[in-house]
Amino acid sequence: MTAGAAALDVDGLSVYLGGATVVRGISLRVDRGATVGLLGRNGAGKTTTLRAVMGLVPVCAGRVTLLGEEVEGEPAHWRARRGVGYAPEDRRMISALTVEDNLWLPANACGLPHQAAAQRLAWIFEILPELEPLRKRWAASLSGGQQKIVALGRALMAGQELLLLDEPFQGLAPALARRYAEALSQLRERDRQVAILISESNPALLADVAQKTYTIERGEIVTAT
Amino acid sequence: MRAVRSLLWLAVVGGYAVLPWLAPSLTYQLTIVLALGLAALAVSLMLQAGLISFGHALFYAAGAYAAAYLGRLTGAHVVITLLLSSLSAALLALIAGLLIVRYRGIFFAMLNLALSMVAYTLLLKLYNVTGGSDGLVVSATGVAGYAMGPTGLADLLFYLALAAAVLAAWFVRVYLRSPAGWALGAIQDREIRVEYLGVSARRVLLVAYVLSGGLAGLGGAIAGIAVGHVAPDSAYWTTSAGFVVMAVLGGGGDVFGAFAGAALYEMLSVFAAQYLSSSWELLLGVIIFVIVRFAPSGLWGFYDGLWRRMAAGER
Amino acid sequence: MKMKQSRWIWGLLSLAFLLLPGSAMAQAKPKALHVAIITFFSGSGAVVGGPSVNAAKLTIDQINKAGGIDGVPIKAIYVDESGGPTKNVAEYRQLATKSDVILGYVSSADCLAVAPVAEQLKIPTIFSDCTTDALFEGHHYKWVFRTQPPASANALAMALYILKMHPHLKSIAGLNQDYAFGRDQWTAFSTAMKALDPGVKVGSALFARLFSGSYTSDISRLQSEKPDLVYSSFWGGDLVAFIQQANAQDLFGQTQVALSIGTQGGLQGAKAMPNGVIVGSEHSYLMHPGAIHNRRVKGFINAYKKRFGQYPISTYPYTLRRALIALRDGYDKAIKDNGGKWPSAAQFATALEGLKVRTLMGTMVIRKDHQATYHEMIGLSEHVPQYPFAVFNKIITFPASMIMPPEGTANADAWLRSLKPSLLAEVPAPKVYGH
Amino acid sequence: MTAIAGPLLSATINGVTYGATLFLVAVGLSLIFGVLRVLNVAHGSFYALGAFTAASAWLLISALGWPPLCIYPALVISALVVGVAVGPVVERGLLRWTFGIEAEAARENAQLLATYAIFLMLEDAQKLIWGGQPYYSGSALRLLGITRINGIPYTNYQLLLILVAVLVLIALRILLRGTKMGKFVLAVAEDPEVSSAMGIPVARIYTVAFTVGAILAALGGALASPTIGVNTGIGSEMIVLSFAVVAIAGLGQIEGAAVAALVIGVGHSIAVFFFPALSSVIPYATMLLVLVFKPYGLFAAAQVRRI
Repeated sequence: MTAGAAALDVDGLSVYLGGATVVRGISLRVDRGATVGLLGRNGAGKTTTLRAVMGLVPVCAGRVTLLGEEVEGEPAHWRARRGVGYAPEDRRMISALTVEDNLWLPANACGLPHQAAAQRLAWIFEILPELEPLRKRWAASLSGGQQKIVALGRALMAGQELLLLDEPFQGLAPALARRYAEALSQLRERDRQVAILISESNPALLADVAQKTYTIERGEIVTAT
Repeated sequence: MRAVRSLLWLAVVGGYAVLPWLAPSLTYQLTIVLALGLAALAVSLMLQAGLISFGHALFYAAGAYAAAYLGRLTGAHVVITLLLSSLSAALLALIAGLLIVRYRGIFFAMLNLALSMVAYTLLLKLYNVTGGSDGLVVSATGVAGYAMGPTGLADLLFYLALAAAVLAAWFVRVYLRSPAGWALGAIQDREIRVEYLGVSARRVLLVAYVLSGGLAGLGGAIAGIAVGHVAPDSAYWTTSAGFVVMAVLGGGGDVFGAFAGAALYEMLSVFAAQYLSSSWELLLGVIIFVIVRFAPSGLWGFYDGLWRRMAAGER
Repeated sequence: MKMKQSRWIWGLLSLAFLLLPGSAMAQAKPKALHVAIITFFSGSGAVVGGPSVNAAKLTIDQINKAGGIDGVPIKAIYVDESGGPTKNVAEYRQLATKSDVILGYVSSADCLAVAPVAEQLKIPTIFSDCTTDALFEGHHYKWVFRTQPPASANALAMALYILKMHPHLKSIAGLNQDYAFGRDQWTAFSTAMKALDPGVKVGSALFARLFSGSYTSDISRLQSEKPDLVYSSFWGGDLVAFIQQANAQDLFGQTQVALSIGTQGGLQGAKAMPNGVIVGSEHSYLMHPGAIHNRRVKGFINAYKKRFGQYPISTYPYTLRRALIALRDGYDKAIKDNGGKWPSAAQFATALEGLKVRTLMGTMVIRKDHQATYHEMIGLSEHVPQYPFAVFNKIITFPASMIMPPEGTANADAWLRSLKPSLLAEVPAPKVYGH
Repeated sequence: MTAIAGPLLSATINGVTYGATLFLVAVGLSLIFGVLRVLNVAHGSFYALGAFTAASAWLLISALGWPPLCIYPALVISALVVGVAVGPVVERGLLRWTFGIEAEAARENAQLLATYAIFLMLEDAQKLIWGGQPYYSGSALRLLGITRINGIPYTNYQLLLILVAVLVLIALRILLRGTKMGKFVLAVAEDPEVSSAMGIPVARIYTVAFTVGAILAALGGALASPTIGVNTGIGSEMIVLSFAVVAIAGLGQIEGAAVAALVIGVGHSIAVFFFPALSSVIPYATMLLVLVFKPYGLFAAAQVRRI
């Protein structure tokens, strides 16, 4: 890890998927402690960008640098162990496990010592107090909104350096969306080091949380503000 | 270029037709290759829709057993026996197909497997009807009212098989270029779009399945008469897997691929049996693996690619 | 072992052969007599293949060393029988292009399938081991011969022995292999039992899949029925597996077991065999301790043991040897009939009809219907200190005239049904040997 | 005991012992499918390799003059050796490339063919290593003696097989739900992508699951070896039987596989007792019926996969 480097630096990233180039020469930067928005319509390439950063889709050109380290070809689990947390848009709980097991998975998988993981979990419960009563429930039995919160908590478990949140507000009732945004700002207050990259299709929702916003259209960055 | 290719096919068929003259003792082997080729063609027809059948030996066996019963009951003309056997297999495919065309992917593969294994165990167990594991003798049948000698019958069968193979290949080619054939190919990855066009995917599949069953049955009947015997092994799952392998070896791209695959498979088994004694399956396994891994379009893909390159070079 | 040659090369060779004018016509003395020998080398039947091939090699070497057949040596190739009847028919067609005589076949299913093809291709074919009665029933083959007695003879001998030793037997049940041989054996045996003692109750008849190797369910099924006697015609690896599993499940302790060809499990079968099992066979050293005093048998056994390091204890070495001796004697006779000239295949086939063959332990006659006659022996298994496997005692030798279905029998079962209990009176007393 | 109840009890006991072996093999197949989503046609070969290795172990023990009771640990060791030697090689060396194929149909077809190719290779490998001769290690069946139930003797060895199958079932459940590794396996089975994003090394989990599946198949073969003639060809028989079990249970089901194995085992055995002619049709006919009415199996919801 290079001191002073950005949490995430994407340079000329292109992704070719299912016979088409989905992302074309994207460059973006997320500094430590910054919250950056990636704004675009459905199908613009937001999700693919986030997945490429996570290492879930193959990159055909360009560079991804995490915490000053170039990560070309490293698998997703390697990136997770470097402190990247990912909350996919469609939540993707492990339905065969309880909420608590879902939250523990990244900690165990990334080799966090038990003590540290327990502390981290307690910390997550402080930010997301609504999770605590759900710990023993089966993940599959939760509502979609609850699952979204669990997904954020799960991303926080591994994501001590960088959080990749894919359309976190998508499909949330307004009250729950407000609560989610509130949780994010709480997180900001308590941890000034963690970087966040949020994708979103509604500019109004991003305005409150992101200091910087890239707009993506048909796989290309068109504006950066 | 097209004309050259057509001429080449004519030469291939013509060359195959004179092989028994050059080497009479090969007649039997050459007939078997055609029979296997028909079964492989049947399997590759389903592969067009992206469906692997691990149970087509059912129809192959149905054709062979039908030939055995027909020979027993009536001593029918060999041409009639072949036609009726193929029809019986197609009828069986119709009945089975009504059920099977609802399934895709591994479920299609497994349901076919289950059906053929039920048939296999029944053939094995209904000793009084099917002869159990002993199987049945498929008796040679006379031609045009008078009985023929054994070599005459073998030659006749070879030319009948060749005619059947050419006809079947031509028919399948025409079918695949018809709207029904296009819809079959489209089922593989755009099934919903097929349905949007107002075409019932299940009906398209059912037609293909019945055609496929009939082809496999025809192959089975030819093999049954050529060998003179049929046993439950012909319905066992490894027989089905052999057809799949032939289809894949040949490449599903065109009808001739199936016959090329069958010829290669049979040649491999003969040569490997000579040089590798008991390890020909090992060789076959390695070859299948290499083809699936590195040349998924099979022999046909290789051949077609060659032509394409030549055509490109001409321009 | 070079078992197969390229069929393609053979195709070209036979083409060349056809182009040589007249070469196929004259019966010039060949350089060698090509014999294809078919038996099981792999799979569950492999228990029989090893000893068979050993005996064939030994016998052929002996014949060739003694000058061959009129100076022509026998050249054998050995082919694996496993793979089922369809595969064997296909293989037969290939062998027919390069063999003068085809010999062997253990499975009845294979014999039934191969016989019509042999007629079609006109190749003299001698079946050395299969026993199904159906082979010759309603068929008049010109090219097909069998040097092994049919299933009905073995079944009748077994029924006679059982009723002689257990006159108060009440019920029987059977476990047999589910194919021509197993079915034939059970039908013949149960028919003979009913004919000879109408009071015997015939219980369930189980048929297990050939070469399935696992019979624990079937054994329990038999045990729950508790018949006085369990009959089985298992052979080869199936027999070994059955003996081991029946042993473990204490079937032998619970009921009398009769194994119609119980010597055919080879060494492993004989080692696992408990005492007191009724076992049938036509002959073998194991079966007949008295035979060791026969000079010819002793010579064969010693030569075999010296060369292969084990006793020829199953039937197969003897049956294959018998077929090869019939082949030699048949050629000798055909040459004589042909005025000293080498015979055609048809002349050889004709010579086999009515041929008398002196075997290691008696005379075999090939009848006009191509079926050979031979005696059967039944005894009880017994472990003795001299050998690490079971040998036999209380042996009854049934002469061929007593147990063979008469020539031209169209239906062996009808013939068995026509037998009368009075036949039992003719059965000789068992011979007891002190070891 | 009435005339029916006695044989029925007997058939059930036999059926359960038969089902126990079937379960061991099928649950391995189910585990592999559940985690890797590969229908492993070569699974029957692992069973056969386990059986051959165990038969060789018996020969070795006899040759060395070791006490015969050594055979029981040797059976388990044989299974471990086979699974650990073959599983990772097959998964890493021969199957891994297929996971990169994107289109589902093309991937499934490539996997069916690749595993069939592996099946062919392993079949001949058996012949090359062990020859065509069958092996009989039936003595292990006798060493533990017999128990009479309702007057009919059963070998204690076969009753022990039931216990082993139950233990394996319980162990699998505990390992999967109670250990970190087990939870990783559950997560990968359900969603390999999200699992890797959480830091789970999916490729390694694949290898682990495949190896455990192979060990289970080999264990089935090793434990069955004393009760059968170990022969080339037992693998091709077993693979279709275990297909039948997992198809009935639903692909990827573990407890379901136990129930399905019992159904097939007892069904087969009852048929032996009451309709012997139909005994071998039972597994496939049941599979056919279940697939027709519940294509995803008795215990699987249409799309949700669990183990």
